Amino acid sequence: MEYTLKEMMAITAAREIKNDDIVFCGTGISMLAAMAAKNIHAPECVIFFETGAIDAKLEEIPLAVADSRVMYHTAANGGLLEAFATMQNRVTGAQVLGILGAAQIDKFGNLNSTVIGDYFSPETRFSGSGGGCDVASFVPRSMIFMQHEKRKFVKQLDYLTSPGHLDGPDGRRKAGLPAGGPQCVVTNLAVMRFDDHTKEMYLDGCYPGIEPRTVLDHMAFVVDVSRARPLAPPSARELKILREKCDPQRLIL
Amino acid sequence: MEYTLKEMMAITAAREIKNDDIVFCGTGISMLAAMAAKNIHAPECVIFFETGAIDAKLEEIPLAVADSRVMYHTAANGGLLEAFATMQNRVTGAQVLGILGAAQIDKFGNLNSTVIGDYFSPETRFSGSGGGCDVASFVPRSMIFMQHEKRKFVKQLDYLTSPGHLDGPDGRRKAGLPAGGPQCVVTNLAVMRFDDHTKEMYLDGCYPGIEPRTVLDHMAFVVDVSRARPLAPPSARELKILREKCDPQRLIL
Amino acid sequence: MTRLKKDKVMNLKAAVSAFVRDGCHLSIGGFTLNRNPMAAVYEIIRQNIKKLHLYVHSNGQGVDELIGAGCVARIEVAYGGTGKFAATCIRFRKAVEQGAIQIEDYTNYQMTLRFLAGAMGVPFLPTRSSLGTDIIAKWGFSREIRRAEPGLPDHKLVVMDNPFPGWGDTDQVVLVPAICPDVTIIHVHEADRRGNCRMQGLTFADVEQAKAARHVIVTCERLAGDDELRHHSDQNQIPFIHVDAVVPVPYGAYPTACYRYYDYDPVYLKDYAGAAKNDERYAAYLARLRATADHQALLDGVGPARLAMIQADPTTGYAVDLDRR
Amino acid sequence: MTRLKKDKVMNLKAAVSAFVRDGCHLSIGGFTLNRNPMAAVYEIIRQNIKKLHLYVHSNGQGVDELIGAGCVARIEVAYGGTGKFAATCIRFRKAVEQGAIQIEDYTNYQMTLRFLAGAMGVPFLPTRSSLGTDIIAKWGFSREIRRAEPGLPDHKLVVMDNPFPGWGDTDQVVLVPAICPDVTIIHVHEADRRGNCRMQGLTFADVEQAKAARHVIVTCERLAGDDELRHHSDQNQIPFIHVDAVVPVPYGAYPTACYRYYDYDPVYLKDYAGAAKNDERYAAYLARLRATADHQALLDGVGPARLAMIQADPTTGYAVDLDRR
Repeated sequence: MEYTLKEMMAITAAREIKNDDIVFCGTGISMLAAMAAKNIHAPECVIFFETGAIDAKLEEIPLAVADSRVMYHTAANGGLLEAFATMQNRVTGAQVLGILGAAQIDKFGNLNSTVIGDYFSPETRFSGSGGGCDVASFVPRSMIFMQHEKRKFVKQLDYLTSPGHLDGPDGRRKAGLPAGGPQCVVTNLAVMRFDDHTKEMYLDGCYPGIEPRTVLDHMAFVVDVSRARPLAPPSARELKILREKCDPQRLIL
Repeated sequence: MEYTLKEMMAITAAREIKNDDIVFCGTGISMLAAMAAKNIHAPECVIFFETGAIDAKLEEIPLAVADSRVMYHTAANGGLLEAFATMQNRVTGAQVLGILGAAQIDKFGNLNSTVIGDYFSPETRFSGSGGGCDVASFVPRSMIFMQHEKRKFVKQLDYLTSPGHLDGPDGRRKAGLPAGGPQCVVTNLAVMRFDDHTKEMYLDGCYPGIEPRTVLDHMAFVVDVSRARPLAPPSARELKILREKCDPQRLIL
Repeated sequence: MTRLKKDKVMNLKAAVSAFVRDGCHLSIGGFTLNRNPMAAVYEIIRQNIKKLHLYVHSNGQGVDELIGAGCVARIEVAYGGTGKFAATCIRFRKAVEQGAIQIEDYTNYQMTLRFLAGAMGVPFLPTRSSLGTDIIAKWGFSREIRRAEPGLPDHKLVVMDNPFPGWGDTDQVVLVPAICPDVTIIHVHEADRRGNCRMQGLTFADVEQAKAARHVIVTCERLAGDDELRHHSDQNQIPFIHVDAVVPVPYGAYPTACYRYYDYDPVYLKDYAGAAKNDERYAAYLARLRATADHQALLDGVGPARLAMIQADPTTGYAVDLDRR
Repeated sequence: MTRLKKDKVMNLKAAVSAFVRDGCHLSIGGFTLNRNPMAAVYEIIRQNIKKLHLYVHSNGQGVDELIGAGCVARIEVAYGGTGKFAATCIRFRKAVEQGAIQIEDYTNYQMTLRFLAGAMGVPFLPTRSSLGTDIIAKWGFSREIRRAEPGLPDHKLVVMDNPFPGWGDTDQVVLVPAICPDVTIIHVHEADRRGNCRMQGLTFADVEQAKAARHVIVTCERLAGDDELRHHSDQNQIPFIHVDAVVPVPYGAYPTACYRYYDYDPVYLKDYAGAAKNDERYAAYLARLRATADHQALLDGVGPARLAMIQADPTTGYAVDLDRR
């Protein structure tokens, strides 16, 4: 069955989401991945937004985390304080899977969403952390969406906005952060994970038709590709649900 | 016109309340004083409770600050966090007049509502601070209700629950507390105030028929009585409003 | 994890025995004579759970009954009183004077901030309350006890210079340590099977107490339909992700009040205060209480006339002209 | 004091000119494309108020327009974006890249905590967010600027060892300094003359932003009757004691959304993003905006058909099937 790259990304990410996850979502494809998981295999998982909306009935795709569409038929409508406290909280936070994106990523999964160039006279200014750094700081597991490009998978971030594993296996502990950190990076080519011991990124799986060499060609640093396996394409059922239930207006797909 | 001592106390205290005061209230006579002020001369003043109720329509006297009667027809129903933040807040806190009571008071207006005797094996245990210490810490002005007895006006508190002027003019600043402190003590005999310079208690006014000597006889420490003036009894209008509008069931009076 | 499951309804006996163990760190919601989770308190007494470490701010009636029944070893508390019915809670007072329980004193705001810190997942929060007082100077739990017990922070309170000099016009602050109870029990107006909660009137510190805890038991006046609370969900204060057990118990706060449902029962509270003053009468009270099979049996003993008397007026939310002398 | 007075209704022109001065420290409510106080933002632009020091978390559209119109000298911010319409706000981005404004970066939670600290009257609050990152390492406002200005705290953030060793499973925390804006402007659904406010749907950080400020202007969709909000007052998030001015402005959040009243206007937001990319077109946009007498005139220009298109569906609270491509 035919599918687009965006559909492959959304389904690949959705497969990471489990029935007992509380999923912290941003806009765009991350929201779509969470909606897909909920409709496909994880009916009890909960989607929640930093704006304070928990478990909305998402009948239409929200175009921002403050979209009124996240406020309808929720478990509760709070505010930012409640949302972030839920993640910093030891009990509820332990269940949260954060989904993040960024302009740059390094081999330890640290993210830059602030500037390209010098912070004090930037070449390019981005939106800034928003809740990204908060989520990356608090939750035990996160999933990162990236476009696989050399200028995005960099040796040295221009600005470290959101903490991944920082400088390696002991980085988060030394900095005073809770244990955990990013568990995978879902790109337009592949899925990367982090080695249990070194906390360095490695290639875990390639999309159908993508070779490990192609992945490496799109990165400014080298990663271990020895563990790479081919990833399954979206099934007909997955695609049907994604297209018909999650984004029938095709606002994101 | 005939009146009881409780009525005299309630009216005397009510006269301290101004139209632009936000009045922090406990139960009992303090609530009655605030209700009287609101009905007699300060219609815009606001009564609020540590439980989070602001400006309730008090159609019946509440018997506790958590009584459902404080929840009716309020400006907002919050919780303890909001109530105490309102007092610690620089802008709203500046407008708050706190009304407090205690088991013991010293010459600087510090209060004990915790124990008589040693803290670690008390002769008598009281309820404890509740919100008393919070209010006394935060707000610039407070009014204290006391029974005038030797064992209550003491040289040395058994336990300092709520800060008055601490050890004198510079006490609050040294401890890190906001400026202010108690402005008066309303008793069953008199009204005491605190000297601008020494922050020590002095006798400001006696109830009709009470001599300064009588007041001194009811205290374990000596205060300046040179400034004492006779206090006016409740007027007919004050009494009528107090009896008919504030406590028609005579639950407190 | 079970916190996302769709049906958490349990009966009270099962919920209490599943989560409330001897020696556990417990907090209960409500304030003095309002919305204490009394049905759960009575069930704890029936199950004779012992050595509780109790965290409360001003939860008068519930605290006094738990202490009176001998369930409590330690208490961290701001206020032990039940308004006009007991300016100081009577069994609480006796227990402290007799050294039967250990006590640590905080203020109401400090206890609330401590629950909030737990809910927020931070080790402490700052305030200016209690600077210069014995709340800071005197520790009910000694340094030795605190060091020996991993369940207690090393300090009661910490006074600190403002690290942002002059900012907020403040030179010093008091840091209050977080509380994360093993279990919090609150009584709410409505809850659904999954655990979404809606309270009416003041929420006191119930939300913070619940969110701070490892486990949360919610008793509710009424079990709402699965979709019901999703409408106007702005009015839900606690989403289901914080809740372990939902227990429908009509009159679950009785003899304390539940705004818009019923008032406190002045007769019960006065009789209780009377019994509490006398050890023999109190033993009889406890024996009668323990003889009830459950909360419904207790209510049956009270009788429909008394319950009718405290029905809330639909406009004001309390029992208008109730005889409260 | 005027905050207890019973009638605080003013018109928008008067409220803005009374409280928002050149160089003042301002915060605005809302989030990206929802419930920004746009009528007030446009009035600030019409009055050509300059050199604002802006405190926001993620208030996309309002921030971009204030910056685009040259009203802002400095901004403390977590996120400058408007969802799908501008992943990074366009005039914000240009201004930062050109050094036209000074910027200090925080996170969304940190900004929210900073407002909460102001609302609570404490100089700081703790969190674990941003440990090990450049949010802590890099200061947009230098030590020199901070020391020279009494309106800024001496530190951007302070990292501190946990004074309760091991408590809360935490070794270190970040302290974020309080914000007390001179003025906060929020847009709410209903307010009464005295200033009681009721919002529907998410409240974002509006409550904390309002309570932290010295002065608060509330614009509202609808002026409620004097007694109306006193019923079910559980639903009022801000009591009148925090409010200085109440300004009824229907569509006061337009072109951003107001849950249950109207949706965001995708046409306006797309046109805006188009204009913002081009200096000449943006100058024309601003000239047209400044030529409007008030918000009603701006709405008249938009026309009733577009407003009809974004009317909220009474069940869902947004415009179902709105063309948002």
